[in-house]
Amino acid sequence: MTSAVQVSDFQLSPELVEFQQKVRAYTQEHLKDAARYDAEARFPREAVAAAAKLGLLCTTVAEEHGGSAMGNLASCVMLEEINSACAATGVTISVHNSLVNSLLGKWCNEEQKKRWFPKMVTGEWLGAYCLSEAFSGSDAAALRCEAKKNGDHYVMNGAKLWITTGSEADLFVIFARTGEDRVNGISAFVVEKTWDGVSVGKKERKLGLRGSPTTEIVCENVKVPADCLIGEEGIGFKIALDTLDGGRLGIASQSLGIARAAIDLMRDHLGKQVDHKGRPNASQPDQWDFADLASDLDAYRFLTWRAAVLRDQGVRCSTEAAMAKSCASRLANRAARRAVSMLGLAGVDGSNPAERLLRDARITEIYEGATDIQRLVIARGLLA
Amino acid sequence: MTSAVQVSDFQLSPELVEFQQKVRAYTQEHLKDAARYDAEARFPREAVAAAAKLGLLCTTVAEEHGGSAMGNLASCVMLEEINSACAATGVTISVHNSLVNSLLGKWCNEEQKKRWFPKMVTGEWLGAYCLSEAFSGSDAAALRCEAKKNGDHYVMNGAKLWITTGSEADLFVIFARTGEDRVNGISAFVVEKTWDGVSVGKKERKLGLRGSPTTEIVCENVKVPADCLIGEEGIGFKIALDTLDGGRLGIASQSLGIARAAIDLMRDHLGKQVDHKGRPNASQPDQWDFADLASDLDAYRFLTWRAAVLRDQGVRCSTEAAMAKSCASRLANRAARRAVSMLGLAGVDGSNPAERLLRDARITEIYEGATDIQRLVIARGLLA
Amino acid sequence: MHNLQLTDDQEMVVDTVKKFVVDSVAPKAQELDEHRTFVRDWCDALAELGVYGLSLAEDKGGAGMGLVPFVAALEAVGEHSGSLARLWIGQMQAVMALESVGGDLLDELAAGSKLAAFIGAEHGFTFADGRLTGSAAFVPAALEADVLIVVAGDAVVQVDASACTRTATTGLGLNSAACGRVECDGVGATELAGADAHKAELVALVGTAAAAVGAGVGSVRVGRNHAAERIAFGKPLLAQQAVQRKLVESTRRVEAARQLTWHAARLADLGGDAADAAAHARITAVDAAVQASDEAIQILGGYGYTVEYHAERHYRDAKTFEVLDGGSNALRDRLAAKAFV
Amino acid sequence: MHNLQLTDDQEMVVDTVKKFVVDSVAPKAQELDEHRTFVRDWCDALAELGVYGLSLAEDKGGAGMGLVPFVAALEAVGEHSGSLARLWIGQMQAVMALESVGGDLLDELAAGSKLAAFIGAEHGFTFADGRLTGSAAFVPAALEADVLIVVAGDAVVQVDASACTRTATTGLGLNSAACGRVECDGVGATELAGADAHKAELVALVGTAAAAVGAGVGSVRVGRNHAAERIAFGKPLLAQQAVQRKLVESTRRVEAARQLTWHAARLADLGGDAADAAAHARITAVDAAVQASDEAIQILGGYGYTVEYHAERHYRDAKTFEVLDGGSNALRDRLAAKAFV
Repeated sequence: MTSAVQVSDFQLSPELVEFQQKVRAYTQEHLKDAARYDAEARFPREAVAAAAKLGLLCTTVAEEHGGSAMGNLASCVMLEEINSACAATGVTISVHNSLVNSLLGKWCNEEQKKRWFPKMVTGEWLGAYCLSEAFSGSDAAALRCEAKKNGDHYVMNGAKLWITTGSEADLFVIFARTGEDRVNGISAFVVEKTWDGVSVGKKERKLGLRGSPTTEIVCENVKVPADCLIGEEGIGFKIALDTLDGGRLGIASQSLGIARAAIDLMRDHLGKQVDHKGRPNASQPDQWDFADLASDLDAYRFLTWRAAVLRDQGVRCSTEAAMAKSCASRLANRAARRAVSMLGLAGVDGSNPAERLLRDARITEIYEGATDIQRLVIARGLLA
Repeated sequence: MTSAVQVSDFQLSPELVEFQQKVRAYTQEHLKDAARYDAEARFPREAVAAAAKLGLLCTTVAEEHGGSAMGNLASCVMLEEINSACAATGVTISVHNSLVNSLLGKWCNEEQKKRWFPKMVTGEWLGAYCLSEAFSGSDAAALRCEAKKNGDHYVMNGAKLWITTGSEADLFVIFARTGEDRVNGISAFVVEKTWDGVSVGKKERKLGLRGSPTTEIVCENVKVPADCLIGEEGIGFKIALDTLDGGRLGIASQSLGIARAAIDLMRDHLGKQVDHKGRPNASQPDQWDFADLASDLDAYRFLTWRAAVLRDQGVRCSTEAAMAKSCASRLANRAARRAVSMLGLAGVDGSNPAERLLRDARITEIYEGATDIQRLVIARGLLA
Repeated sequence: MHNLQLTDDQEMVVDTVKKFVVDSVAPKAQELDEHRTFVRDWCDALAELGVYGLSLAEDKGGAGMGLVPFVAALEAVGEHSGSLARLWIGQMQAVMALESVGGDLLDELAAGSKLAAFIGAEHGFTFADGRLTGSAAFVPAALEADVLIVVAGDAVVQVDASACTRTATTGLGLNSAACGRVECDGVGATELAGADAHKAELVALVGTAAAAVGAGVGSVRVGRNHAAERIAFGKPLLAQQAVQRKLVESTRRVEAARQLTWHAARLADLGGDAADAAAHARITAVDAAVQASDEAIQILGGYGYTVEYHAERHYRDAKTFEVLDGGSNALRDRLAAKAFV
Repeated sequence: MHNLQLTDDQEMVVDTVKKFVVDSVAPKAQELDEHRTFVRDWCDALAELGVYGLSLAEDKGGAGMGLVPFVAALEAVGEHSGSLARLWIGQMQAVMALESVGGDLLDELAAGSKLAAFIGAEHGFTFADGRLTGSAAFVPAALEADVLIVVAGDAVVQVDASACTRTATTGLGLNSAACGRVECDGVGATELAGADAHKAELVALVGTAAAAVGAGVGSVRVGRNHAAERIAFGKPLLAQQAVQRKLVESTRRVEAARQLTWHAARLADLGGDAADAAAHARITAVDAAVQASDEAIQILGGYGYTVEYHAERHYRDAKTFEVLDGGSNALRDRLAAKAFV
């Protein structure tokens, strides 16, 4: 899955700039209702469908399977754009591409790919990634959901929690225990929504990202055909972690998008304050904070692109992806908080996106590996 | 002065990697006495001479004038290496290359270049950049030093303050007032150390960077030949600001070098703390801080390289250079402070470089444009 | 040893409020906030406890206890409901502004038979010829108040709430405090000659500080309790140094804010100029509350992001406190103007 | 109104110390620091003012005034000389550790006729069979002290300073405090049965907090004075909002640290457990001092980087305070261990 497009001297290639503009046009046309998705906790189905039409749900899929094979860097560029307008749409697309499609492409056999990709690349089906459980979040290997081999199938029992797109997805990648070993007893399966025993459990009511349904996915004696096992038994945790490197790039890009939106709000706010000669005369502390945040936005975008390029080149990028996610997600929160402060009452009264950005940003430090887990990955990587 | 070498996909070109290794070898051989330069406030003359021999004093000079024409990016790579070992040597070389040689190369006529470059590229002469005065620091255009035209020469009177390499330099670029207009009344001149009326004034006693002499340079009725005017009358301030963009890249790189040295100290400290199985078991908060700082080091290095590449391409990079300097210099201070905290008493008792790094780092937020000035430049650039 | 500064009488009042909060407010605060339900019952309960007149001079019918027990009790309220804390602050602003005026309105406000919304000078209302004009975004209690007390230039005026246009806003926080937009286009209003707008402002500063300290305390408690129960990597989350450090630092910041808050209240009660001290307390406490609630969310992870564990509510409320009454940055500017201009 | 908590007697002591500091310490502190000159005269002057026995019980020959006037006076010292503040802290640690022991040594220390260096438990000295073994990097007063008071496990021992190997270190800060490395390889020492190492530690915590508050105050003063005089862009630097904001924020943080410090001292004087409060004060104050001095350097620009304007000295001293006595991060870990383990 090598990207056809590159970063050279910190500039995107012309192909990527063109792609970026295409995505920007999409966001302007289709993501106007972000505030409403949030207020009504309504899944942005039409927006996701429109994205699918434009081929935005298949960026991490090879061309032979119907994908655009644009790769991780292109996905990052795309996700920053989308998330700057609507984080609920952004995470839906990020999970579909970075966690599900890229996993299927990398770890499934040809037959499996042919079975699922036709629906996944078109967005006819949406994907969800089911790793966390009630008692295993950061400590993912503590998962308890089990899949017992029984002839030509497995019997799966367990409940997965915090599943993004849970109630809207058609294809679930579910990590389940096939053996006792904490790490090597975990395997990955594809489970389809329509199968007997698969149900959507509790839907979370959340601080933000309310347009993206986060639900429990419950498996009760689900008969999972053996040919839905991904790769082989026991490599599930390895698959999960490898996939998360890519997922983290998606969340880093989401964070950049949210940060950018917050910084844009500040820019508008500061830009309006001029003296009688039209020169900026906004509060210096406000301007300085804006300058610091805008600098970090550029810096952490480079961190994100660097990791994406490595992943596109097939180089392991756990440390680099963790750096990108950790830095970008903290920036998103800092920027959104600062935007609210700077806008004052207009920052909290819902008359502009500031307060939504603050609520949406908060999840980026939590999901797909909380900040402290990113720091652990980085420290281990650098101290090794 | 287009760089022959590039950054592609966040990796230095093979040429630059080779150059980096050459510089690293130089630092290991010639900069072992950094602590002594500091303790004795002694100019690292031998170290600078050795750098000159390796061609490190002419990276911003065109080949036709005896330079290596490696450009700003290469200079940044070099300066990070040198400063990670000795900031006093680092700033000497940075000023010589980024402020003086690059200015001469860009703004002098051929005759002038032929006059000064032979001594400047070999390091036979060292250069100093004389902009600040007692009453004009951040507000550089308030300078009062004056140069009065008198036939075929100017008569220069005034005192310049905070001049890096002041007592050791042979060639001074001096900004002086040739007219009353605050900005357009400033011109740039080359003044040689040996001329009548040029003297070295007070030498500052400083918190750090003690191996680099910071002095006053006093001009009393100095007869400056008219052919030592750089460019034309009245463009001095424009030259000063343009040059500072490059200088700021040098200080950004110095900051990266100091930050890296501090982070390396932490890495050593944390790496030593292992459990009985050899796994890291250092304090989590220490490890997390280390991870955050190391991530920022990568991020702000990219900011610095990005600006350097732009400058090498002849694109104006004031905003980008200010981002690089502001972010990197704050990081250097944060990292050095954190290293001292982490090392505890060993961080303050002089038994390792931590306390020197803390003292050296502090200047990076002050000279060549204090942090608030960088923020002003960034905010203006982004709000324009 | 905590309440070094409270007399026995004061401590009794504070304990009574605490008991009410723990028994009645704590179990319902999150749910009512989620549904944006105004908490009139709680306002009435505070009235019954007689606390609206807590700091009011005895000769005006109050308890004359000063601000110290006010901040002590308010902290307990803020620990569980920022909305109720803010409603009490608004009522107290009205009461203390009117202390020097007296009269029936003061009696009604102190008794809690009328609910007030207070609109400060930062909204820039104007009053002329008996008419009040101006608008204010996001005024706590606005939608449910009986009377608005408005600072308009040098005047403090009262206006019948129903005479003003009031619009609900779907804001970030304080969802149970009936916050809304208020517009007055030449509405008839009555000047309250001699009313003390500065006193009202001081009440807002120390009150917000105390409420924010409470939010910080509540956040630390939520984070700590979760971390003690949650097992990860084979041991309670609370055994992780990084988690401990978050809680230690949050506690320390909240404690610094509390000491500043008590200092400001004591200073005011002794008749000193407590304006700077109160501003320091307010800025520090709100920042501490934002940080503590942010860290609590982080400790709770996915649970912290849901509306079931209080952390996200404290986070939203703390950020909302930050921008009310002109906001922390305007306070910083004012401290600067006072000291340096 | 500032010293709400001082009695007249206490205030007189504090004022006397302040006068001495302003008259004698302030003019010379920077120069002596630059030359790493030990300030014996100042130590003697403090002795003459009788302040080493300030907090010592009256029946032990002290003034029995508790820790509150100690922190008030120490703040004044710290504002001008971190080195002298640290020397006083060390002496006071020795005095208060020995309060429960009594005897000639206590009298001499309280009178200041002997100078002590105090080596805390964090250095891990061991004492057995009358012999003391261990080493400590960077002990204030080490090079000039007459006697070392050393915590060695459960014991507190005294040892003749001249019997130990003492080496000068060229450290980051506290250059006038004769800091040095101490090594004892089975040196003969005398146990001070009944000595209170915890009391000494509390003195170090609140004392360091107070000294750091002083460093913060001094830094703000230096920055403010420079900004008021310095003209840039046609007006005083102090007219720049960004400069004002730095000073406002430094002041606020220092004020928070001061309130924590006073709270801890009051609590201890009232017989409460002040360990956590003192730790909060110490961590907060040192951080505030580092930030305030860092900002002062920044406001002074090039001048701030020279050794002539005090800002850089406060910065070095504040960072040095941070790592002494085990350091702020170890304190954070201890607070965590106490609360969560």
